Amino acid sequence: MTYLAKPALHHPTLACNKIGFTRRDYEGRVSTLCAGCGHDSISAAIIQACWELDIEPHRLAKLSGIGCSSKTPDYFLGQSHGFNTVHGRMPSVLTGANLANRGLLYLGVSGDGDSASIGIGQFVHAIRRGVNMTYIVENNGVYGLTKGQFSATADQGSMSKKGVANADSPLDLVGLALQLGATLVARGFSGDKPQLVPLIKAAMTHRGAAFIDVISPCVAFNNHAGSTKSYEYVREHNDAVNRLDVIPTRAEIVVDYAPGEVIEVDQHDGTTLRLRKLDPAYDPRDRLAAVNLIAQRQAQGEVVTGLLYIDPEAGDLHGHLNTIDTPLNALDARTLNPGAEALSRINARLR
Amino acid sequence: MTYLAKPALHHPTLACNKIGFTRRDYEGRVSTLCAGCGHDSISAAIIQACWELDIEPHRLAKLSGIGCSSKTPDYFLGQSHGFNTVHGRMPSVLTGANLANRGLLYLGVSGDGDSASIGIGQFVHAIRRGVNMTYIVENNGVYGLTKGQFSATADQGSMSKKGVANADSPLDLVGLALQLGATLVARGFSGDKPQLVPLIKAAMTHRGAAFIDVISPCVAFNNHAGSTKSYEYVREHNDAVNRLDVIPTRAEIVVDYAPGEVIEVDQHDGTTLRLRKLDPAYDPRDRLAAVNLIAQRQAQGEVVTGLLYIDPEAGDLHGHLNTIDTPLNALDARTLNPGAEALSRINARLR
Amino acid sequence: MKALAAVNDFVVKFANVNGSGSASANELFAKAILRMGVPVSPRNIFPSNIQGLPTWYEVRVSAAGWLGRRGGVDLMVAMNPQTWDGDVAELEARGYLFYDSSKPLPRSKFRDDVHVIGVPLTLLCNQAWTDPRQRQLFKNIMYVGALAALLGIDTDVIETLIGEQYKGKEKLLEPNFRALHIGGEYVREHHPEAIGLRIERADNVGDRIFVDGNDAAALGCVYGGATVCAWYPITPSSSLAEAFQSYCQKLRVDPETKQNRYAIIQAEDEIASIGMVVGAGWNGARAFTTTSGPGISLMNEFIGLAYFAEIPVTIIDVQRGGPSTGMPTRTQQSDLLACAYASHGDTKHVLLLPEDPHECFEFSAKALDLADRLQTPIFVMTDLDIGMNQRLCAPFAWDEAQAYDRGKVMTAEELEAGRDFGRSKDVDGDGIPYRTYPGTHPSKGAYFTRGTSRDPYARYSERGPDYVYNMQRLLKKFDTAKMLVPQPVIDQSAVPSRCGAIYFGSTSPAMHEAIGGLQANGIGLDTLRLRAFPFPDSVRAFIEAREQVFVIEQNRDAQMHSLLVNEFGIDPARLIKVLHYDGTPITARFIVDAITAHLRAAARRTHAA
Amino acid sequence: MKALAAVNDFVVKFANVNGSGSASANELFAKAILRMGVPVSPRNIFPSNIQGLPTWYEVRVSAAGWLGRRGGVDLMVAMNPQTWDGDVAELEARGYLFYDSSKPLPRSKFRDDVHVIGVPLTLLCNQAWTDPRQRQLFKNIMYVGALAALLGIDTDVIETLIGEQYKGKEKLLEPNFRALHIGGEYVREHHPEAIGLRIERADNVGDRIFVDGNDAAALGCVYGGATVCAWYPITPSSSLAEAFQSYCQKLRVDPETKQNRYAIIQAEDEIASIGMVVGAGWNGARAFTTTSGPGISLMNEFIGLAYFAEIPVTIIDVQRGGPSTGMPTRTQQSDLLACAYASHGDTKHVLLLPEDPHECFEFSAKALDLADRLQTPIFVMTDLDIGMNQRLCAPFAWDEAQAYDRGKVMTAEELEAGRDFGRSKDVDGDGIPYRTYPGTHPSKGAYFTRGTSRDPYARYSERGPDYVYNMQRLLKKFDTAKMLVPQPVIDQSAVPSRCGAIYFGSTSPAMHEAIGGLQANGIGLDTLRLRAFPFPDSVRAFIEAREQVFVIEQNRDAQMHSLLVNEFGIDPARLIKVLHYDGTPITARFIVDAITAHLRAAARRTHAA
Ligand SMILES: Cc1ncc(C[n+]2csc(CCOP(=O)(O)OP(=O)(O)O)c2C)c(N)n1
Ligand SMILES: Cc1ncc(C[n+]2csc(CCOP(=O)(O)OP(=O)(O)O)c2C)c(N)n1
Ligand code: SF4
Ligand code: SF4
Ligand SMILES: [Mg+2]
Ligand SMILES: [Mg+2]
Repeated sequence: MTYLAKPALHHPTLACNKIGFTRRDYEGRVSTLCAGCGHDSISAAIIQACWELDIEPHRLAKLSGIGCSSKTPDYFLGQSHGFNTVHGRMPSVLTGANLANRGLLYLGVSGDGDSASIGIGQFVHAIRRGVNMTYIVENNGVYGLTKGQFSATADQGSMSKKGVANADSPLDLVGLALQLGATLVARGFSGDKPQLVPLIKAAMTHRGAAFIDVISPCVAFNNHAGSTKSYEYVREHNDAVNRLDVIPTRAEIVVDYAPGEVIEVDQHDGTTLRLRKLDPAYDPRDRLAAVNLIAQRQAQGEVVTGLLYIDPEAGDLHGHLNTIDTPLNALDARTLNPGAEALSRINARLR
Repeated sequence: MTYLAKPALHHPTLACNKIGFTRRDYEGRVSTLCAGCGHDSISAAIIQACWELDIEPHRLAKLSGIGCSSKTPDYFLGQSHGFNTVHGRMPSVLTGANLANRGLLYLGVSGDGDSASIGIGQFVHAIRRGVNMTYIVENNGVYGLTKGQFSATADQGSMSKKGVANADSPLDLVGLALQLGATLVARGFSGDKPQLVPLIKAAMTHRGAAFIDVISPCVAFNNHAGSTKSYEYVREHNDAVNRLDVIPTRAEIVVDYAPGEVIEVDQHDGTTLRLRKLDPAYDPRDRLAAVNLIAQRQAQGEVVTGLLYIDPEAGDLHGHLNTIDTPLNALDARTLNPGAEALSRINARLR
Repeated sequence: MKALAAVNDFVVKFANVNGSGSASANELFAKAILRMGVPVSPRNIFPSNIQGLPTWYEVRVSAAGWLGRRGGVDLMVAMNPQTWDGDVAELEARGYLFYDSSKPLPRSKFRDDVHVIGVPLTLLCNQAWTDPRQRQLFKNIMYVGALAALLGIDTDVIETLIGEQYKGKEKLLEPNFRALHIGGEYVREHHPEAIGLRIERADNVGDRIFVDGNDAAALGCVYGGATVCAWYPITPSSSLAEAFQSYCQKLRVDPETKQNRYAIIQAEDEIASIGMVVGAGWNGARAFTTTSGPGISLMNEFIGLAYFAEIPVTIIDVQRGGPSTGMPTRTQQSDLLACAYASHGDTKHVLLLPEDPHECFEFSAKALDLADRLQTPIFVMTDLDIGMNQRLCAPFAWDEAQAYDRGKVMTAEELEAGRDFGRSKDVDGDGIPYRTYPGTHPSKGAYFTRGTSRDPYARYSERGPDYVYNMQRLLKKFDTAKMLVPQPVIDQSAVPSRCGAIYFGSTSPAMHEAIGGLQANGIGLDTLRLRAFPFPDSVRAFIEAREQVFVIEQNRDAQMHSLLVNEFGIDPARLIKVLHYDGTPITARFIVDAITAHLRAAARRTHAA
Repeated sequence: MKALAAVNDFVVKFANVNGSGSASANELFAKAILRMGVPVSPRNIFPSNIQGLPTWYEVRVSAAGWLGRRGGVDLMVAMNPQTWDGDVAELEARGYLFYDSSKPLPRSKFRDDVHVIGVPLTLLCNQAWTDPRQRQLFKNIMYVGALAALLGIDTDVIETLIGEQYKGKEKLLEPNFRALHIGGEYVREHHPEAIGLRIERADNVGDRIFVDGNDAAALGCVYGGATVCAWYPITPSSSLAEAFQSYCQKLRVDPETKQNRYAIIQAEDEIASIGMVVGAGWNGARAFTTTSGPGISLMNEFIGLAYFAEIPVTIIDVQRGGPSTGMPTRTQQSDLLACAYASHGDTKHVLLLPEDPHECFEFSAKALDLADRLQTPIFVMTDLDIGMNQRLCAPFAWDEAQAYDRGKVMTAEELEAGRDFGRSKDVDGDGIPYRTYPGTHPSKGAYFTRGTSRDPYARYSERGPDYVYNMQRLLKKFDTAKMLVPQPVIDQSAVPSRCGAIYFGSTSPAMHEAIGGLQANGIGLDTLRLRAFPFPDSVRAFIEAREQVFVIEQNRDAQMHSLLVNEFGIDPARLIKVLHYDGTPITARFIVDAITAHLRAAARRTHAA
């Protein structure tokens, strides 16, 4: 694109980045998610990361599947083209889009149901192909948009609001991504913006398949037995009328802890989550070490957050396919069409 | 079933197992696979294992997807019901069948294309649900039935007969199965019956999701540059007429090596495969250890074979769901139907 | 200006915010009227969202018992500032606008031709409670109390309902009662003049029950003997699977062992759910799945396998607005073609078409029988309007005498007796072959099931004649289905008529009401309600006996019209399309206008000629 | 007994074993006849297997140029003991049986009414070669040599072909020549008496080319400017994607950088392949996928998204026998309904119907234009008969003047100039909206693509009127398509006629030949060849101008018949179904018999009356 970005005149107090955009220029429509939803915090982190990276909004394409998480691309980067595809199949659409124009940045946003349940097949193959993308899963362990059923990342034995226990062993997308050859793998928490923004920036500047699993509590469907007192009342009411009648608006869960530390996070559903932030000394270039660390910590009931693995020399799908530098969607008939003469030679060979 | 198995009168020289069946009673139709196909050796191993385990053939149900490998259930256990389902979706059909009647043994046979490419999603979820089954993938790294395209388990950089290099990183089903919570995980080689038969027996007697990855060379689609001299000639002919015109019949690749040993296997495509048989001292009850061993050996270019992991105390899906011991398909209207009186009580509550 | 006046016959619409607790309060309002013996039919109009977006609840009160949507609003309960303008605009002239008058609104926000009733709900709540959540929550009950006072609904009826609702949660009773009374008293004090809309005790409800179709279908599956359910969440079908789960927990647990006589799997997607149902059906269990449009699309390949390999499968499609993700929270009848001819190659499938929750119960149970009898997929085509709205309908009934029909299953005894078994063979001339369950007999009756062509003994075959034999047999089987499925319901017009109308499913209440409206316009119509596909010959007879037949459906492309023409080879000219597909339930008004307009235009043409 | 005698007009069938090297030898035989100026049309009849099962190759020689299957066999080359009996039985009386006489066969194995020609191929090979593989391999060329001698095919023509074949592999030349001559000499020596079937030089081939439809379609995609191909292997479509790959390697590599001007992905399944094509189409590249029935079923959800979100997509469906896995190596036209109305909800899709490889090339390129112009999925409906058999057809042509039609794409300049952009808005009255490619302009023209309902400016909307506007616009767009798609080809009967026939796709050669046969029976037929759906009005006119119109298709359920009735509202009584669906290509004989029988029966009825 030969265009110079022409930011509108902004309120003087709004800081501009190198290309003259303020954070506002990276915002989208008003969110329709529940007040306090972790997903909105992630959208904010994406906006912050893009602003800090001086990304031209229109040079980024945002794709998603279906779900509350997958709705979020409508709520950030209003100047970017977005595609809300079908449930669980965003990876293939993103792959195709990427093939068509290697010149844009590709951001895939998905949910745990969208990626770990229906979408696990496409997740696996998009990653092993090394598609150059930032793939974010906003992981809340439930199906938000369809009202709180389990997703494949829900812990075994956990109770749904319908009082049904989850029998299946949970999928750890981070572990999978490492095994599938993702060249950047990280885990964040929606309420930890200071950690999340750098992770997103690292992913967006990485060439290859970058995956970030972001734990993102759902406020609506985690309000059952064990909830903090103030919601007890509402819960009883909902039980009585046996539907999700009242959804209390809540503050998002925010955490603040230092690298190397472990923090206990009380979740909306009363359970506590033990997050361990990677030690600054951790070397993220050893895939097997990352796998082991995660496994060992998991045994301790801890969830490791931070940049778990990165291969700075990673290649991507276009490299594998040796595609031309010009975006394929920009090639014209002259370059694409072998012409009539070549055709008559082909005809000759077929006689 | 109240029936006593009544084996037909057999040639006296044919050995009978405890329930009076000879190996013949475990055979199926004549195979239509290529002479020398590894898959036929696996069928033979299955027959041997069932015979040794004194399994009543009709108490086992065999299910498969689509592919050369998935055709094999027609070639063994002719007295068992079989279901050749659709491509890549055998796991869900097997899961449903298992739910309907927990009283039978379930054997799922699939290929690497069927399970690792189109079927990876169902593979993942069937395993994490702990379906009580023996799941065998006959792994040849190609799509046999559709004439030699890559499957998701093909090594990166390997060349297809069309001279196209494989760009994607390969899926290691064994590594995945371990991570997904399979409670028995093993790898075998089609040409190593002494090792394969016990592995199949272990899987069939295991309660829970048992997975065996069996390397099974394809003779038809691995005959290109680098092939042993005797096929060179045929290869050049096929190249010239630019189709798979002649498929030489070959002897299957058989290996014989001791536990703890490494053996180099020359494959039809001229590449060599380095198999390492697990050391007798190896303790298969540590999941993480298994993961690491595989990874380390892989770094050495070795493929580990043997019983990699087993959880003897494993539970299964029926346990998780707390289903009744009687097979669901055997419950009658009296037990299933709450009756008219209960219905009028329900009506009353709805007024 | 004279205000609207009506007794037991008007429309109240509640405009609320999603997740604010209004749903239960609104239902309480509707139920209270029912308990007074007056029929109501409520409808939710909700967004694809969890919290914060606008949602509406429309209650039609009709002593005459019309349960279809009427259109128009007589009393608007405007609780949502976001949608105020639209809500006010929607009111009929001389109607009533009920709102929270806590903070004053500019004159411009109102209409001169409607009656305004303000109640300072927020203020009243803030006086009564301190906890912000309780303030929010009881506002809803409070407006119910106010409306009850305005319309003359007995408070004790409401109190009884609240009592039933919070049984075991007594500490919730008191505040609810309090809110109820605060609302009522405020109205009695500040709006003493009775309004023109009244509820008066009547006896027009009878023994009918008040339930939504998903709940009913779930119960039908329990009674029909389904033991395996595999599903994947999707609006508007999720509540069906969840209702099946809770009914099973109540009705299907072994009293001694406390073990479950059912297995429910929330699969990873719709391909897996149908796959599990196919596996269970193949293995002799009664199994079903439930989904909506997108799920049907994903199930296509397996549906073709079940058709060709002849596996019993029950699929309950709670239809929503298509295509693609479409309008997930709106209603349509637009999956008919997608289901009737689902999957590649030559296929035809059986569809059942319930009109209300009562038939959702009946047809779901019936589907399980038909699936076993016909060994093929059976679709129950319900929709969001029936499935997710409580509807007054005849009570559920079950004839204990009737046993399950497991279809043609060859037993070990028969096999032992040497009876010939050809899995794909037509032995009875009805196109239906015998099958065996896996594990039946040690040496007889085993066969290999496949989606490829085969001979009558289920051996793989690529021979043309084997293939044709099998495909012809499947056609014959489909023909056999005609007499096994629920037969159509025909109604002769009171006034003589040369025209007919064909309708089905959730169009029923609107159609019944339309008959009267048409008669008022001097139009008599004989009607036929389709209850299944393939169509019995009586449908052809009905059409052929009439000059013109209107086919009324809720989709753009006249899909049922296509099925009728295609299956009967009838001249399409004789079948006139009446199509409603904006996602809202069809109304009697729409039907009356469409048919009247068509006939008048035709009349004009003939006069001109 | 007098043996069959014919010059340049007979059928030879080769019965071989899969994977034995016969395929290339048989093709050599067919090509040699072509090079002598005599038209041939060969057809493979192969199993779903890789090695060892029976496979046949049927070569029809026809100076008249009939390229359809004739039926019946005049000369059987029986090289497969497994199928000997059936092969011998299939021979026409007085026909010729050619076999390997190395080991004697009992008298009973033969027929008295056919001529037997034995050649001890195995013995001759064993004498000439020692390596078992060479013995096996050259047996094939040897029988070609023998047949050439018998039928009078010039050996030098064959040698030239072998020369072209093994260019660069000279060491293969000599043994092939040797085998050729051994076979020929043996025949000249032991079967000196010429047989009744002869090939004589002629000039009936002209400039036509000999190619299979998959190869042609692949080349069409190259010329049409496809840059992204995502596919999943499935018979009979795999060779199309593989041909695209090899054409791209030859024609689409940047001469300097050696980088590729294309991207081909073998996806993990058909859902992913269509997903990638949707993504690429959305992002402004020309993309296609190719598959067969089962793949179409799996693509259903994405097809609905592409229809509703208006994404250019090209899908080449090489049809095979359905339903389910069906008959993977047999031909059918049975995915018409599955594609025309693919996906849940109200949808309609454009189908192109090529008759031969020439049109496979043309329509594949055309499809890419139409997809961009109409912003919707375009299906190219070919089949196994066209796709996997080499067929004589007009040479490929490309008009260099014609540029690609990229459809309505708003440029950065237009946006900059402030032109109004509403992604879902009909500005030109043709129902087709404008789109922008991602990344076009920093502050204008970005929009959010979704499968849900929206307003003309692509904002999410659940409003009925917005939904209806959009759905009506899509109908208008579909109407616009009528004039953009390839128009039907109409042929007036030489003899006056009141009847017509409608046909399409691979039925063409059989239909052309049938015209003559029908005239011989005194029946004249006007014909219309459909080349696309939606149907232009000329199709309706053709039908309405005739008393009866036969609709000839290769499926069980008369799917094209349904489309005609459904789209035109024509009385089905006037459209008579002629259906062939056993998986073999339809023949002129079948068509002649079916139509003659119908008309004679009708005549009898009228006489009776
Ligand atoms: C094919 C299909 N099946 C089911 C659905 C219904 N559906 C919409 S969102 C969703 C789950 C979303 O869960 P997740 O991805 O975790 O997103 P969240 O709402 O939790 O952020 C489902 C099942 C659908 N839209 N399409
Ligand atoms: C939906 C669908 N897509 C594609 C195919 C074509 N197909 C048949 S078998 C096969 C691959 C089989 O590969 P694998 O599972 O590795 O089995 P193998 O033949 O190698 O033993 C494919 C793609 C199909 N049958 N169904
Ligand atoms: S339901 Fe849960 S995930 Fe969805 S918006 Fe609300 S809080 Fe977020
Ligand atoms: S093609 Fe390969 S996998 Fe298939 S039967 Fe032949 S050898 Fe086995
Ligand atoms: Mg989620
Ligand atoms: Mg394979």
